[in-house]
Amino acid sequence: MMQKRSVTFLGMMSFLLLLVSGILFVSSRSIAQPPKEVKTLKVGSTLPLNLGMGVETKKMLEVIVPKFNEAGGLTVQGQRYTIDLILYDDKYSAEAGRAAVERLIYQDKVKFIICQIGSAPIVAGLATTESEKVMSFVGGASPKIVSPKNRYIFGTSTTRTSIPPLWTMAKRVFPSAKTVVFLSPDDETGRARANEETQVAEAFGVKVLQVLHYPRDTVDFSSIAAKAKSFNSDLIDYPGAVAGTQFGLQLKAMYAAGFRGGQISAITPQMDEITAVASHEALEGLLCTMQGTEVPNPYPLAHEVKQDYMKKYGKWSEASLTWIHGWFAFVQAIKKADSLDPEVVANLIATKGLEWGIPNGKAMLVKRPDLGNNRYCDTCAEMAYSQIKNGKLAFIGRIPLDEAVSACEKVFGGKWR
Amino acid sequence: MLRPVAGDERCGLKFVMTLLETRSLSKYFGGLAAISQLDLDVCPLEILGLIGPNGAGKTTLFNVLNGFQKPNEGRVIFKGQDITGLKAHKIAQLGIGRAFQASTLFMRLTVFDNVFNGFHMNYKEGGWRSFLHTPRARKEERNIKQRVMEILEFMGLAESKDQLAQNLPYGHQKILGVCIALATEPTLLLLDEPLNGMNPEETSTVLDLLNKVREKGITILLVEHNIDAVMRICDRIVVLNHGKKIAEGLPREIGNNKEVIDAYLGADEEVDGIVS
Amino acid sequence: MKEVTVFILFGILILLLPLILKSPYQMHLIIMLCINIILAMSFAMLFSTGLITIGAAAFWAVGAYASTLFVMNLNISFWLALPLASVTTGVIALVFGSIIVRTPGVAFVVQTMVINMIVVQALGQIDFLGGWGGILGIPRPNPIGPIKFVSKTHSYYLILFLLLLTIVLFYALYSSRIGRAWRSIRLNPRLAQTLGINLFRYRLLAFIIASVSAGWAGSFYAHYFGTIEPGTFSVFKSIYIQIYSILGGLNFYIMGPIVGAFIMTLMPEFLRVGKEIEPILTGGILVLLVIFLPGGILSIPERISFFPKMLQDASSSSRG
Amino acid sequence: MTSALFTQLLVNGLATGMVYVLIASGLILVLGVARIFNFAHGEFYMLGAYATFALCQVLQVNFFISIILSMFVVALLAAICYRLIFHHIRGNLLLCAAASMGLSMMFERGALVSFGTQERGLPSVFTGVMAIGDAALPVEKIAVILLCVAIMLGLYYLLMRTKLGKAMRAVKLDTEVAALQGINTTMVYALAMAVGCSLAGLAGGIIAPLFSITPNMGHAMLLKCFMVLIVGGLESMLGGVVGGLVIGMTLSFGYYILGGLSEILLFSIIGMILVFKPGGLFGEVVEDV
Repeated sequence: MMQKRSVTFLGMMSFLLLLVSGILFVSSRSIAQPPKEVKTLKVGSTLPLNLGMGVETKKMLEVIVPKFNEAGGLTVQGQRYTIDLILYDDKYSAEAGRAAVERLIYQDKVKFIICQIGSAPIVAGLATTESEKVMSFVGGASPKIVSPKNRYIFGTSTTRTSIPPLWTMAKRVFPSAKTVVFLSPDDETGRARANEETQVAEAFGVKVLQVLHYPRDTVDFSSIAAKAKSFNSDLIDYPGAVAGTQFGLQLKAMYAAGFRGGQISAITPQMDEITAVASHEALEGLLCTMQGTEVPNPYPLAHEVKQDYMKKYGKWSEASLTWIHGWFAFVQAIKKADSLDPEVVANLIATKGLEWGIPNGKAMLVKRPDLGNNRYCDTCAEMAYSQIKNGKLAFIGRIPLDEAVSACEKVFGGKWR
Repeated sequence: MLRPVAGDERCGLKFVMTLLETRSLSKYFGGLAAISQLDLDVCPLEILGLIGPNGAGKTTLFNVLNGFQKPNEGRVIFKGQDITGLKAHKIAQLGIGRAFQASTLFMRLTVFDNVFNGFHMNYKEGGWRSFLHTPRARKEERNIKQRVMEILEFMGLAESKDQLAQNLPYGHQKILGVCIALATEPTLLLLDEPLNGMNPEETSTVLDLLNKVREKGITILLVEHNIDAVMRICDRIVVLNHGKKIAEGLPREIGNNKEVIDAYLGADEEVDGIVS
Repeated sequence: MKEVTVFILFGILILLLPLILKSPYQMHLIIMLCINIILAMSFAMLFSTGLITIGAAAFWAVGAYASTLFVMNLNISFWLALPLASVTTGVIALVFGSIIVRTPGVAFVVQTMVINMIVVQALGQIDFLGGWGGILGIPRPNPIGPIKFVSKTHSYYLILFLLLLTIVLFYALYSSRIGRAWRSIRLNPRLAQTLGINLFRYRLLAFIIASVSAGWAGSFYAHYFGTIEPGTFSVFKSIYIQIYSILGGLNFYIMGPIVGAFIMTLMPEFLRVGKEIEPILTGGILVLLVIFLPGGILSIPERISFFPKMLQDASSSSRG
Repeated sequence: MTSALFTQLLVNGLATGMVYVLIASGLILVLGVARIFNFAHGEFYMLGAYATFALCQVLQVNFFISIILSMFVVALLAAICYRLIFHHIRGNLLLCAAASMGLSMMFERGALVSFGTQERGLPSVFTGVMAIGDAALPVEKIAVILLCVAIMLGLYYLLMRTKLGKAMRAVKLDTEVAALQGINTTMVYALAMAVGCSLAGLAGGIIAPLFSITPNMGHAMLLKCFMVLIVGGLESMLGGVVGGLVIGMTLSFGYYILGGLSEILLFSIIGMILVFKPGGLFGEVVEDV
């Protein structure tokens, strides 16, 4: 009994201590104020910090934003602003994402949100950002992001438009391919991507024999691979796959099942991760996109972000590039509109479009008439492609921005520019 | 249903209506017979003692009678109705109450609440009315609280009504168990070793109480190791050994029965232990 | 009479909360808190019969989806959809409940958990129910006169009403003979049976009522949040719901969930400054609370009275 | 379906199933003996995989030695967790569940923060393919099956033949009686926790060269294990074995025959078991009597 009581006492003390330190932690944040002559512009972001991609994106943003501020920040109508990036964890979930967005909008009074990743938190926050007229430049694959009802949200990732350029390249690399089997995760992204890729593949004259969905958390792909192999298609495509070891496991299983045909994927595999789980033979010949930092003669921006990232963290991670387009789009949009009023900025870029530079090259906002949306709301970008040769990505060519948009227009229909 | 009762002086009749009867009742545990082919009759308003050495199957018999366990063979008939294999709550609703051997109480409730919970079946108003707290339901609740106090006073626990059951002395816990069983207003009360661990003084108090309970019109089937007490209070005694009935009769007949004495002597005289 | 004064003051505070909290973000947290309280109370109701469920979120989901489908496909008013969704939840709870309520203990825990998984799978797999992407653009509750339910304040009063309704309903149940029967079952199922209590019927009743209350919380959630997706209703939400109840104090069926949900909903927001180590802090505090306050937050008053005694007999007592 | 394909799917299902068996047996052991519903079990699996990775890749230890070492690491960690946390609330199922949930939150995020975001993998230890008839079976799968069977036999020996195993079974049957017989129940609880969690850690080590190593790999595995418990029941190791194999086979053949619908098949099997055998195939339905 005695022991237990003293334990209780100690426990309550440590709990109090934790509380107090928490309060101090919070208050210390508000004490640190920036100098006055330069104004601060608050920009918000929510990232899934429980996943590698969220943490990497956070690390990259924490490199780019201070650098941007040091270089003079943002000048709007003669007034200089430094960017204060407020970043919260959305745990890739709707509930935490919504709470984070509400906090950004009402507590921190941000007018711009950038670089969100997960569809669930984005869609959950959509109701608030739209009604509060907060501009969002977000990633995420869900077609709901570019639905015509929305006015302030812009999809700045290329996931929705990367398929037609990919298949343009695929027809060059595998000219004789006639049939394809899709392997995609059983979640919203996987299903949406698979539907889209079916449309694209048929448009390129390749027959889709089967779409196989697997649960999102699958690690054992042997049986699915055996099934996929049994169709004996010319190609295997992996719509909506997550770049990481899971993708490597799929390639490994396909190889083990005896599949030796062509393989394509719209994602940029992280070579250090997939080579950790799959042998070089299993990866050989995969056609995939490539980060702008890895191509021969990268653009200056790509070179710069890679150098800065390595200076701060030592080790380079390609994953940090995938989701940061929103930041560059945001900066360009403010510069173009020369205004901090979301209403003005949103109207301008939704009607006039926007072109900006990302590490991969050039990107632009496009309309989505196929989804009934005649605003400039979605993003097309220059793409670099590679094939895996001997465990390494070997650059095979670029699809320039113009060609990418044309390919999209051809497949999905309507005028995108 | 009329059954012949051997040499029952108290009833004064050769044939009486039985309240509860079992016919060739058997219960096996993995091939081992806890009760085998048991015929037992309980007459109305009697106190029937059930004795036997450890492992004789007394507790199993109670579990079968009260519906905790289903018998493998045989019938249990209560008030002329076949209750074999009915669920425990159904049997309780028909009027068989049980007070447990170990102190099975609502330990974290007060004495009052223990007995109050026991009144579950005796509400006339339905759960719906009780939920809405209608005037009638509240009146009934007050009425029942009064009856709780009556029982507590009757059994001599009124003073400790606000104590937690777990804080009661052992003897009082046993009596509280009987109180809860009485709250169900049973016709037949199964008592599992109510005198276990009591000193002579407490024993005689409880025996008086049991007589008073019987006077209220409740038949008692009593399992007890304290042979003296059983001899004193019971109208009739049934002796079990290895799940079989080896003797039945008036207390003094049983006291002289050689088979009974053998059974007890063979059982190491250990009578206070816990029966499985 | 001191308690009554405190109670009235507290009531006024709650009613005037929208005037005190200016930030809609704080109102959002309070609204989510109210939903979590109802869910935790539904857990506590099953616990009051001795059953431990890790499937509360499943019935929350059923309520949310049923209400959404009624409003969006049948074009009926929210005010009709709310009770209809609750009834639907009740029917589904009856079906599941009559299968699983018979097996209490750990088996019940695992079964409710699997039911939760089945419900989430069904919501994700069936396209009619929105699939994994969920449903977007769920309309707000239909306006009643000038009250439009667009602002957080209006939503707050609506969920407050539902919460108070739940509390009153649950309180009436706990203080009725039904509640006493539940308590008997929880404290001693063996003894309860000999008192003529039908364990199955009473547990099933608790299961249905708990699910129905989760159902109307779900209906409100869908129309307040505007979007629903299956991931929200996963097993891990159910585990959180269980934790709300445990933290508050399991022996307090109404106050326990309120206090526990209050802490577990607001603490992660409070610790948001911790960025990626926030779950480590939340998890650590949870573990510490469970170890040092096993009776829940509400057992602090009992515990505090220990301290003087502890200092007193620090030298004398040696009982381990 | 050709017989070669059938053999392939069978071996595949067996390999996956045996991994489930390992983890689920640990869960059952912890639940049965220490009375802890361990939501952090999946995290011990994850830690086992990371420990094996660290030993194998960073310290260049032989694979088999590193899985054994990482088993001990996980066992030690589990025992420490038991002594620091669960010991204070032993016997209370709900409090233990809540505490283990907190532990799971800490471990998962702690792994992400301290081990980095890069997902890991180990090179295959057995790369060959074994031909049995027409079927080409990857040697690594067969090795997994053999390893798991050997570990389960070891566990059987531990539980049935050793003093510790007898003590554990006694404690599982009746803690008080066991304590009266002079068994140090605290020790037994802690050891049960250590053994149970080290089984998860071992499984993590065994799958490391087959699959990938990520901080959140535990969640999905834990949910699968709950399904195993539903199928096999919570009572016995035998239930865990059968449940694990049933789930493994269902998924293996299900994916081939039904593709993406196999999850539905899995859940309908589980639903049927819920209706007709609510305690699981090898579990007793314990009613409150």
